[in-house]
Amino acid sequence: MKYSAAEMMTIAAARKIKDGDRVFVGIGMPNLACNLAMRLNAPNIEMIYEAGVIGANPSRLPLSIGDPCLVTGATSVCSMFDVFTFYLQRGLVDIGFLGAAQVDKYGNLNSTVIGDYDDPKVRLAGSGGACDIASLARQVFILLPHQPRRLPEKVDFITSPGFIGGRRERERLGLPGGGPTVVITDKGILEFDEEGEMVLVSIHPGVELEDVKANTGWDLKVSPSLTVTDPPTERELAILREELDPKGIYLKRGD
Amino acid sequence: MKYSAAEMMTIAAARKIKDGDRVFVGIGMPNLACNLAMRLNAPNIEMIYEAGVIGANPSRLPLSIGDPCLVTGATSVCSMFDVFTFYLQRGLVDIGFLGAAQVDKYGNLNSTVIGDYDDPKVRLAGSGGACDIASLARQVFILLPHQPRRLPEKVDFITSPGFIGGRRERERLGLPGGGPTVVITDKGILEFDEEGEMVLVSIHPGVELEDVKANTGWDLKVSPSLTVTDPPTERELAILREELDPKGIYLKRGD
Amino acid sequence: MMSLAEAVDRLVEDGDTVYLAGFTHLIPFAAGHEIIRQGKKDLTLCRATPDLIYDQMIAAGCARKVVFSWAGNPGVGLLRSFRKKAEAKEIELEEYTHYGMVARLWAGATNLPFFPLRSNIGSDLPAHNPNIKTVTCPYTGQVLSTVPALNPDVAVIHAQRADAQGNAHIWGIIGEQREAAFAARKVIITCEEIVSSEVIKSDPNRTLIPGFLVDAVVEEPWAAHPSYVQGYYDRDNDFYLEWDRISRSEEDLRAWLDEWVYGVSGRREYMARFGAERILKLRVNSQYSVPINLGSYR
Amino acid sequence: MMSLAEAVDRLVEDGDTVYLAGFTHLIPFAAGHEIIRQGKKDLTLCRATPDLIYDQMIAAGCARKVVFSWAGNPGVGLLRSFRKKAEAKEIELEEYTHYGMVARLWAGATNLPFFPLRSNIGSDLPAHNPNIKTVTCPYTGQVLSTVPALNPDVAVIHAQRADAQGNAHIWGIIGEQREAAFAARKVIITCEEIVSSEVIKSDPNRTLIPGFLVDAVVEEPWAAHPSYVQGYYDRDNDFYLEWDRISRSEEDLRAWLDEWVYGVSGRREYMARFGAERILKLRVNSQYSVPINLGSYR
Repeated sequence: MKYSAAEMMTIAAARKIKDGDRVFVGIGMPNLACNLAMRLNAPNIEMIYEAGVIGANPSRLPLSIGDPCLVTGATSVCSMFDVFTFYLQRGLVDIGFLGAAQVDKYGNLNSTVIGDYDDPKVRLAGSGGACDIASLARQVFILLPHQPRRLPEKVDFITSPGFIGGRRERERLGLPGGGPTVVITDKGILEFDEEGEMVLVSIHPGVELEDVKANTGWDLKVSPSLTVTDPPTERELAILREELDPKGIYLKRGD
Repeated sequence: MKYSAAEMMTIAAARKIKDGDRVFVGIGMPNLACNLAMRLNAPNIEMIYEAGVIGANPSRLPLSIGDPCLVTGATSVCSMFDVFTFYLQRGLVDIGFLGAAQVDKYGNLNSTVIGDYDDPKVRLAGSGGACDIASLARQVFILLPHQPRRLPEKVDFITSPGFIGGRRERERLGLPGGGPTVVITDKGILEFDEEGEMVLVSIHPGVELEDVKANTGWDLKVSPSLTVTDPPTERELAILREELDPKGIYLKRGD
Repeated sequence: MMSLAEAVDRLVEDGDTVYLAGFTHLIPFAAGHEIIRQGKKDLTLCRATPDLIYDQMIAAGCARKVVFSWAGNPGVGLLRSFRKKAEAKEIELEEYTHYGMVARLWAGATNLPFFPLRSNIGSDLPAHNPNIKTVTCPYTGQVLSTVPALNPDVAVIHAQRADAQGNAHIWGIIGEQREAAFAARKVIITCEEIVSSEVIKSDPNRTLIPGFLVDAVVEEPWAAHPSYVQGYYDRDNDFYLEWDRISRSEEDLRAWLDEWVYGVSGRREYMARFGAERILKLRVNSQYSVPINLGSYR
Repeated sequence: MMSLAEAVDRLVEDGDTVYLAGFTHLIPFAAGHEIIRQGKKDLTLCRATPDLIYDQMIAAGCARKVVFSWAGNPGVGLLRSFRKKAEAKEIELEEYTHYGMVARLWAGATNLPFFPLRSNIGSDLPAHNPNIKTVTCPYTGQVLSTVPALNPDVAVIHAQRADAQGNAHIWGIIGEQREAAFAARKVIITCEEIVSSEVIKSDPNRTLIPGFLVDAVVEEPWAAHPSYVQGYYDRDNDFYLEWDRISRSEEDLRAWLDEWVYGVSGRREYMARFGAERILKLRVNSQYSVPINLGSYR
């Protein structure tokens, strides 16, 4: 069965979610990954949205992070201030999903500017809740396409801290959250070693190691126990395509 | 028409409330004074209770500060934390009513202990919201019986700051609220001079100046323009007795 | 879902710091009585307003320390057991203002180590409580008072309605219930009625406590008597007055505890003894909110 | 109660710091358009999420500065006018995280000069924003980041229902509306419907903004389009996509402003031009909350 790189990413992310996890969700791929996990490996996860929605139960695919379908039938809705203080800062979020324009080898994320902050080549949207999630969620899952310009050795601007200059630096700063635990790209899965540096631990089926390395902006570490990601199962793809994104709004199909 | 000292106090307090004032209310006399003012000189006051009730419209005489009759039909109800932050600290309370076991000549209030804090003769209830009201309300109205032990030169313990050691000391500490503006006793009405010291400005009908001075714990200043308090009008007494406290729960009758 | 006896047995340990929440409204008396019945001791009892429930727990010997801001019998006078043991130094006291107490819980609930507030300064309280400190504003240079975060071991909250997962709707005076639940390590919810999740989800803005914080959910009607539950029953003001008389003498107090706490197995028996007449006296007529439309989005 | 044109004329001045509140939900587009129509300028536009409304106001030349945390077209991409003027340095930017922005408003709403938070540290944001500072916890010695209070000159809030005094019920995503109203010196409420005070008072826990804070109350149905109002109408996602196309060219953008902002007298005409078909497309079916019983206490 054919599948797209986006489908592989979504499915790989879903598999990393444990039952009972409280997940701070964005729209698009993270939302699909959570919904997929709920139908398979993690029926009891709790989805929290930065708009202040706890335990969303959307009747349709939400098109924005504040979609009204997230509210109707949700367990609880609070203010933005409350979601950042009572939930995120309180340590109640197990997993925060983040994407970014750039991620560097220590898992630092840039969604602010390409180029110099005061004279940018591209002015991006800025942190939003990303820096807060990166600082406060127990784990951060990063999703992004695997391209050299998206994965530079050093980001142009640290919007959201990963391990900054290494795991010890994050510890020294006393950030409550544990930092990034996994990066899922269209080419593979990366984790962080004891220094806080990204290590390739799994390659998606059909991808060459050289291709991954060539598309990373630094000399990428590779795990001695590198594996190949299990391809999507029929069940995973069926749920994704038939139940979660039947119109293919978020995910291109592989067939 | 005869009236009691408690009725005189309540009516004198009601007259001091201006239309449109937002009043932080306790039960008993302050509640009666506000309700009386609403029916006479200040129809548009807003009653705020430390329980988090804004714009209460009680259908019966509330017997506690958190009486359910304060909620049904109120304009807004919020948490205690919110009433102290969004309302009181925000500066939205024009008048806070306070009583105390002791009040001294600078308007400092004690509701914590009689005697030494660590070895008290009498352990009282403590601050509750009193210190917060004294610190944050724009004006504080103090109601208490006129007795030497209630009005010592120096309170045993400052639970709630008036002018501390004088008006300049309060200013130096940067307390946002303006401090006490009036003390209403069963003998007269007292205000604060430019030093922040209590001055007798009005004597209730039938009370002798010597009696007031003898019942004050220090050499009480008397205003050169000392007046006699207007006695309760028939209308004031009628509303108080017939509408607000028909069972005489809070106020003894003068007849 | 479990019985209150089981919840208290499992979740409250000797020496714990506990917070029975509720400002005048929804005071979890049933849980307090169960704690007395199970003989829990050396507790640090935290509440802005100790109220009768802590006076009873103090009288019964549960408390080592009381952390509070106003220790009175609301609308009546002082708390006699509290006062007697405090004056005899048989319980330790730690004292704040109301704002200070709820700010401590709020900081605990939101994982801030402290909360800055514009009160306390000028009062003698900070001189007698080393936990009240100051911080300088990095923008204005102003000195603000601070209180430290409070994180109880156990919070008990009584709610009007909750689902079986503990998602709780609370209305009327909402006091410091939400802060207590978020600040505590363990949470017991008692409620007037367990309802279906659909009722809770029909009005998510009303859900002040999410079920995933909750360790035990107990359906316990009349659990707040002699305090009240908005829309369910009235405050038993007579008992607040009666307590002032009962707690005057050690003998009457023991007799009361024997009859109404030790002498019953739980709230059901307590209410049965309480009798139909007084139950009927506290009933309230209905007055419903105008519903909101959440909309069905497809 | 007055017209929106009158409210904006009276309460918004050139050079003001304004906060049009609402996270995705209840965005006060009608008020933003009225501000454009009246040619207000040199405004400091504050919003966590500038969204299309600030992109339109920036395009129309109202803004001198933008204070924000996420300047995107939600679910679509970037904001082209914002980005163009930011890159050309024609508007000044002051940037926070979402938590930082709402914490600034919260501090402003509660008269705290600053708010301490456990974010920002480790980010490059503080190095580029001197308003982000630090404070040391007096209990733990930990260094926390701080943001300063934000007190806008004017806040505009769109609510589902309010009474004539401005007491406002808001439900669904409540964003930062309440904080904005309490933080601002002047408050404009627009609402889908003015209701009797009895409706508001039937559910006081729902009243997030008390009328005494409010300087103008305006009944303005559909004032939030193309954003949505929970229970009243859906989000016009098509327009969010369309804006991405319109704002690509200066010509299309001018033509759009001419037709939909300058070319109408107010929201009623805007909706008339918008047409019945699209209005019907955004309608939602009803789904009501289960009412609560407040009780009648006598």
